[in-house]
Amino acid sequence: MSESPQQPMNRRRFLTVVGASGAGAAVLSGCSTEKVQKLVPYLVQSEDQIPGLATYYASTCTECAASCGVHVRTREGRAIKLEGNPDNPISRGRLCARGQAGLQGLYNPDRVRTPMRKEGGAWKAITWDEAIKLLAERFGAAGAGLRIVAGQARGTLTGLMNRVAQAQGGALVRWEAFDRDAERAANQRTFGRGDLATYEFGEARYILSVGADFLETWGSPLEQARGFAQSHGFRDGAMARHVYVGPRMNLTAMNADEWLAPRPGTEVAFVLGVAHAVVARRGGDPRLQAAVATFTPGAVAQATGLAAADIERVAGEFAAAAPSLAVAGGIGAQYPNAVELCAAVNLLNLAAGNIGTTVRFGADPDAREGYAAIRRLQEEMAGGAVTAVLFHEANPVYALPASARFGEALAKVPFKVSTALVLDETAAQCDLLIPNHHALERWDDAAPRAGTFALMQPVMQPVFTTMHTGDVLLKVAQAIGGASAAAASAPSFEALVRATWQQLAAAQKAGDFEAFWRAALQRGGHYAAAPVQPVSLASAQVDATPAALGDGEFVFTAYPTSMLHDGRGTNRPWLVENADPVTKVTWHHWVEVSPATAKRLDVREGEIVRLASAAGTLEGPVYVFPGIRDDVVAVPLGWGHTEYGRYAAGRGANALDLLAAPAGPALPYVTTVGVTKVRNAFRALAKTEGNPRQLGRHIAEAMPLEHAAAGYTIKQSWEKLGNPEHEVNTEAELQAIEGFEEAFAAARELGNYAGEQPMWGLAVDLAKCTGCSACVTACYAENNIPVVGEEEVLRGREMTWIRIERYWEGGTDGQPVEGRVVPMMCQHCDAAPCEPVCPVYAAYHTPDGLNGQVYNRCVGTRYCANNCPYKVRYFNWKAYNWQAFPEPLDLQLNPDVTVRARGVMEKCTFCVQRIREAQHRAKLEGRPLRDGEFTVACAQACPSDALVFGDMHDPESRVRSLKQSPRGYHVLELLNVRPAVTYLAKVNHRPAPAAAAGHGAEESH
Amino acid sequence: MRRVALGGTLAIVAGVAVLVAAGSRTEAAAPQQATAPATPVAVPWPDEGTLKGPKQPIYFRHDVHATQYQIQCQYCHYSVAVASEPGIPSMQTCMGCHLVIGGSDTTSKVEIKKLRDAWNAKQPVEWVRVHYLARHAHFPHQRHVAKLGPNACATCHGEVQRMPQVFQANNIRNMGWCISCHLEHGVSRDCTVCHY
Amino acid sequence: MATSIVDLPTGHTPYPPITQTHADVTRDVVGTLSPPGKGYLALLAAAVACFVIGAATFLFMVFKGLGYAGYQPPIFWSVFITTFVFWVGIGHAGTLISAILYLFRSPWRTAVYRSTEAMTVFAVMTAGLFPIIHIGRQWIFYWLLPYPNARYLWPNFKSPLMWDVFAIGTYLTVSSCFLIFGLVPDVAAIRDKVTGWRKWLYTRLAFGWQGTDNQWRHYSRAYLYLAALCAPLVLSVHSVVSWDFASSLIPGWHGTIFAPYFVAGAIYSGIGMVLTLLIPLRKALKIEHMITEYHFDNMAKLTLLTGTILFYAYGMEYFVAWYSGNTFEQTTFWRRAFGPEWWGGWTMIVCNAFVSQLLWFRKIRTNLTALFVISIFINLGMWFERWVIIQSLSNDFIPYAWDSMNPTWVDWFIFLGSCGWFSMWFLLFAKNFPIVAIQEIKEFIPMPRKSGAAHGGHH
Amino acid sequence: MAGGYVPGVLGSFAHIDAAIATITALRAKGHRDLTIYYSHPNHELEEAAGHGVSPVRRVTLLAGMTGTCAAFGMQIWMNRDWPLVVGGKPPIAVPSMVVIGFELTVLVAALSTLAAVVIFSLLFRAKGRVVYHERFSDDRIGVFVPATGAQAREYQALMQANGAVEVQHVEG
Repeated sequence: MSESPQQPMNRRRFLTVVGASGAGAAVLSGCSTEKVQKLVPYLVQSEDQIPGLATYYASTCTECAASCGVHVRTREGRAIKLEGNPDNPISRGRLCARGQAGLQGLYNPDRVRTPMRKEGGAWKAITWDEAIKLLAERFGAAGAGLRIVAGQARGTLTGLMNRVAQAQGGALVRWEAFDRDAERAANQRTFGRGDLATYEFGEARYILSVGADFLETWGSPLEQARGFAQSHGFRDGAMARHVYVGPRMNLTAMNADEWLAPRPGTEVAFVLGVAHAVVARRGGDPRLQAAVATFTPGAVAQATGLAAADIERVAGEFAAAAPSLAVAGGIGAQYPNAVELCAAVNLLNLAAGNIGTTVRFGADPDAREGYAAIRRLQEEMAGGAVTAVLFHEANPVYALPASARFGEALAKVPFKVSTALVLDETAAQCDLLIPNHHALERWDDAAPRAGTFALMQPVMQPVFTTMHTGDVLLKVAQAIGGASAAAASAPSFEALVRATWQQLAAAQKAGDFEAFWRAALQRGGHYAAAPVQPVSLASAQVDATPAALGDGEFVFTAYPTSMLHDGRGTNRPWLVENADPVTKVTWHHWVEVSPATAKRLDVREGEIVRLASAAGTLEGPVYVFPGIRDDVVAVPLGWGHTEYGRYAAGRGANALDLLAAPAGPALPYVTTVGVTKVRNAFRALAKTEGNPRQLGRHIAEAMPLEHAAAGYTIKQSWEKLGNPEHEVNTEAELQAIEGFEEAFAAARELGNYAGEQPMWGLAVDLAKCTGCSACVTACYAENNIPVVGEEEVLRGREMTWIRIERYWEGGTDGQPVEGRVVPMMCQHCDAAPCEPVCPVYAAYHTPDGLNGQVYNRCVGTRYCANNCPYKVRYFNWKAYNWQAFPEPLDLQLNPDVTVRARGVMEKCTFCVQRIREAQHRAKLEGRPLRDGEFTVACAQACPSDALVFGDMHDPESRVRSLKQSPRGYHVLELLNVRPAVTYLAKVNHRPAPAAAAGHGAEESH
Repeated sequence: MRRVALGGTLAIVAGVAVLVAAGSRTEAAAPQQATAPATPVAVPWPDEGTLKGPKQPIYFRHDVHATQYQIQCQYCHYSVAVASEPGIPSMQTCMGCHLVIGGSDTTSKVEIKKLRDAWNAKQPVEWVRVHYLARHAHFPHQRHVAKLGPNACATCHGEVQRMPQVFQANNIRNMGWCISCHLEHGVSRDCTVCHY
Repeated sequence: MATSIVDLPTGHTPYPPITQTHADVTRDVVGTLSPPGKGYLALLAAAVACFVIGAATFLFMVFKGLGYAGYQPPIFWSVFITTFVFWVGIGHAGTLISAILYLFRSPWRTAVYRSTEAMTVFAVMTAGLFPIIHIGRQWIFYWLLPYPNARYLWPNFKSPLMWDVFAIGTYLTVSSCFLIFGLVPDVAAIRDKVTGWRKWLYTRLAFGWQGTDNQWRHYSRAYLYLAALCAPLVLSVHSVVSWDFASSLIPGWHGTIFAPYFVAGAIYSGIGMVLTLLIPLRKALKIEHMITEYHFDNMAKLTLLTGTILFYAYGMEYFVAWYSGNTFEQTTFWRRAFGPEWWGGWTMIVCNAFVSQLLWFRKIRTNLTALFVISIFINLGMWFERWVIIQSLSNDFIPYAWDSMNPTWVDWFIFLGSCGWFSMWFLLFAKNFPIVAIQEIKEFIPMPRKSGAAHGGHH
Repeated sequence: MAGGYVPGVLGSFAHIDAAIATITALRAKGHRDLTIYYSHPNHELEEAAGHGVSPVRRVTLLAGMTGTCAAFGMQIWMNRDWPLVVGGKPPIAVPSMVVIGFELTVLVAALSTLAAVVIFSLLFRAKGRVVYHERFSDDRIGVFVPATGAQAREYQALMQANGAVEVQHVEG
């Protein structure tokens, strides 16, 4: 890329805008000698920016269609962290991993820095005036051939695009990868309305998910995770039951109490079987009864290959539970007959009386077609009917299967424009790039659902010389003149947004608009209740014949991961290195096969297999995975970018290549393939996991619901399950434990340790934790943790201060396989083994109970890390601090946290910088710290509120009460290192498989 | 013979004594006060680089502003009492006065003109930073001002109001400097109070 | 002037006849200092070359980061610490032979102790480099010393690594003093034989030694006390090193057996290295008549003893792991024998426990070729012992974090460099200083008497 | 023989009994200021020279004790100076001090012993420069007795009588 005449925002110019000494953050680290520093003052002091203090702006996340409300933490005019907006009904103050990583979209080093024009295959930077002039000509000339392809954008901008397109006689095509087309079609059929329902997971007592990965990408994951934690997290003696039905165990299935894997494509029959039981119990609409009449357990067992007993049990339980909830429509199980499946689930919900209670209509004003529309566009382009096309937040060239031939069709369009922030596959084929502002740099709004109006405001100066697409369109329309000018006339897009909100204010009967507007800015939008609309059965028609998948040996499913979504996350290092919650693989795609299949194909992990379908072939390293049917292979989506920046381009292969793109309402993500082993080909998987089994070491504990309800402790429960007694202490040990108390008390009387001190602690409720890894990304963002790259991860050098350990239980000799997760971070032990071994006191115990790590004192003997039983200390083997933050990513660095230099040890600090900040505030206000006044980054992010941080000396604190729960335990308690982190055991509906105590070596590997 | 043995031992004892005594606070530098001229006019004018401290793009005189015109530190360093960063005045703040004040004599006129030109060119002045700590040391100004009072600046910065050109009066980058003061006031010297 | 067999104090194995006069001894030993041949120079050049390679690699690592060595968390220590312990171990035989055997009045030490002591000092010099090489910020290694500083900070004396600093430091200082001290009278003897620049050099190095009654009087006392001080050092140093591991709680490290086990191992490896060096050396320097089969036989016996102790220790480790019922210990030892890195464990057991048992046979003990081969196995085995111990890190408490060791060229080049560094010093010493203790050999040769009656005044 | 030497008689002996006979004879004449050269430790000669036990041992003992105290003193003082809790242990934990205590004991003792040898060897040698012969470090025993004039001639005779290989009369 050549420099633009308007010289982009380089660091220097950035500083002149934001000013203040703190800017540039703590990039200079450890004990590096510092050059002459400059103090660059503000030209004009902005009253809401005080150097050294964080300013929060309310905005809206644009990383997926859920549109969660966020708070943007800014320092000296730089956005440094995204956090959930407590006022927002969707996020409720939490934020998922993808949302957190939005910052790396803002500061992505590969962003298109100026408008650019392709001349002779090479990109040339141009000025905005030139760009707008060019657009005006070509769009003006395009007439009816103008198409605007908009992704998730909804709200004022969509309206504007629509008007601009139609003014020319053209059309707006709205398409979003993973759009829930099948559900829309099914709702259209069953209830006669093509909008989506919202689901109240929080209220359901029984959740049946048929392929819907509601904790990962389907629907509004954050909100659903919160609801799931409410109902499924153990609370006063009860918890909902969750059954997942699908060919492979994804994160959602891993959190289910039961995972059923019927023959792929026969889920419809299964759902109707359940419905049959419900109808048998409750009766219902005759059409309904007729539709499910033939689906007796026996018949369903026949069709699905599941045990009739299981079906009967599940059906019975589902029918008994009220309210219950059935959901379908996840990408991973989107068969050619997806619509039938969703329709069947509609019937089931109807039969169970969930419509209106856990399934609510009327929240989604936004009925539309997605896949069908983009397919039509493809045909039009191929037919030469399209003369100019603009892509906005859409990357169909990548996100549609190659077999859809979208790229070839696109090549036929004479004038192609993209507003992409990063040069993606579609943009690469365009003639003109008009980079949009990032969501944090622009005015925008969205209406994720009826009653919820989300607002976006610029929280900082644009990092590069980009321009708001809305403004571009307005300027272009004016330049075109005529109908366009009339259709899109506003001084600026901001004015347009205000106009929209004026109407909204009027509609909401808000008196003073300015007040309404200010409130909206402060709260990140306007949140009103949406009335639930009653729906009635339009047609009970469902076709239960199994999906025709093809004649390949294996069923193949391409599924989205919670990190990369449809691949838009692949240029965010935080997401690429944040291990997949289920497989724990980073930086590359993989091919999941079951252990049995692996044996049959004679492949081991990392060996390359070739998958061949009717549509294409794909190679990839094998990942042997207990959570998948023997006749199924699966590959994650999001890899195999050919463009899209340094982190994404050329990484792995795109699973979509194996898929066909048939006509129909929705794109099926399942087909069949043949699998062959590629001889002598190997690629080590950069897993963050060593051994997948916990070898009976009581790391991730679980107890049956009955025991939890009865208030048993872990040890009692363990013995009740007929296991040998838990660790027992000898007299000597008990004395030693007492002795420790005294010694510790004595120790606390010297120097800084005297007097009353807080005692910081953390409680982790494994009954709530889903393993989604939002906390990991939050920690990366808060603590300037470097991303180390695939080679280093292969050497086990990832720096995740908090990591989610995933252990498999069962899966052998007929036991169902269970995935347990346990977030592992520094336990801040009172008797920390890491401390006494440090020769220079770099690791020591602070008066307020932290396990302090003083980077600048550390000489790097690494003894502390050796001696840490939890292995939560991370060493800067190389100068990661220089490698991991290419400009302008370094602008994201948190100025309150030292960026660690090469050769020093680092680890979770319990966000000591937050503790100190809060203490400063409290001290200035002359008051004691209040519980919950602040919290640590991981706890703050956790969608299911599984982590709770606080002062254990404060009798009122939440963490203290949690620590007293009978489910509470310390990992590796037998070492008596006195961790400050207490885990609350997971609660299972079935008795936990007895973990093999004692000698576990043969299990290892 | 005994005498000799004794002598040898004494020598060794002395050696050990040195080792232990060495620990005593040899480097606890007492705050040396800024040796700046008493009156603003006594300095070369303009600065020919004879003054201590780095030469600034504009010869801004703290002594004139703070002593002659009695402007409080916090008028310009506005966030020192509320935030960890003291803050430096925006160009607007400077112009607030210098729109009208054009300077008394030729040299001051020259310097103030520099400021006005910068303001008109919308180009902020890039001051050379005099006081800064290593990135791994966090110094919350607000806490120190709250404890030592609004005129505490001199404790570390020296008598800036008497400096024609600011220089580092004390070796604030020496940890011993912080510690000795923390010991004096009996406040915590726990490592993670400053290092995180 | 010929003299007959020395009569030794009763209870000692008969010392082989020395048919030499004092003059012969001096002549022979000074003879070893003759100008070096091509072979020697070639060896020296090779050693220096290795050292340079190692040094260059180290510099590369200092500037680019430890990451280029094969560290693979949770294995935060790797080849460097392995090699550190390896060299420290080797640095034990010397002081054992020169000090402890001196106190035990064991006659066979006299011929070999000088060379072993030199080896000791150089081995410890080599070992001392590794703690500095292996830390993350080598340029501030001195923070481990308790020196008054601007931060008012002191090191943490509770850390085994601090104990190490003091133990290694003391050991290096004292053993080099011991070596130099023992050298003084010999250097004086050489001074009185040579001419030219060497005369000038040795005159300085002899510190004005004349062998007067007064000098001898203090000297022999002091030598006795130094020996007495060194004796516990030999046992303490490697105990302290072993506590670097034993005082942690890593399964496979956290064992009370470690100190004795390490000391035995250290002496075992030390003697091993002595054999490796002396067998060729005595030929090269033509002193076969001074260092005879008799000496090797005795050293071999010492090897056998310590090797057998190791055998026991290995067995005991496994037994304790099994008997304790501690699942962590059990897993570690199970994997040590049958895990992915089984070969390391078995190399150690075969080379140390089994090979040493061959020395029960006198035929093998007195067959220098066999001894030499065995000594090579010993060196290999003892390096692997440390490797295996470090490897306990690869599978400790949290299975999720497990990984395996995987060294890179950086590790190997620096190891090579350490060998070069060590050989360089030893070669230089062998050609410039008496590799055999003149004065102590002479002690075994009775002064001639007018009466002619051989009336040895020894002990 | 250049001047500046202590005047006296230097006898060089090849036979130990001869040397001892001479030494005994001279000591019988009340000479405590003999200088005896020999190339390696020899008990007979040491006895003949009739010295007491070397005072080095006292130095070693005292120095060792000093080392111990220094080690513990240093650790206790430094731990108090900036108390930091590690692993829940009290800042001043005596067991952890033993190792360093031991090491410093040995270190200080050893170094002082060496120093003592140097000092004493200088302190108790005969005043002035005593003539020396290179073969004393090889296979000869030397006996030097300060004497002048008639006495010197007498001792010369004595040594020859006792079978000195070579006798040298050193004039002042």
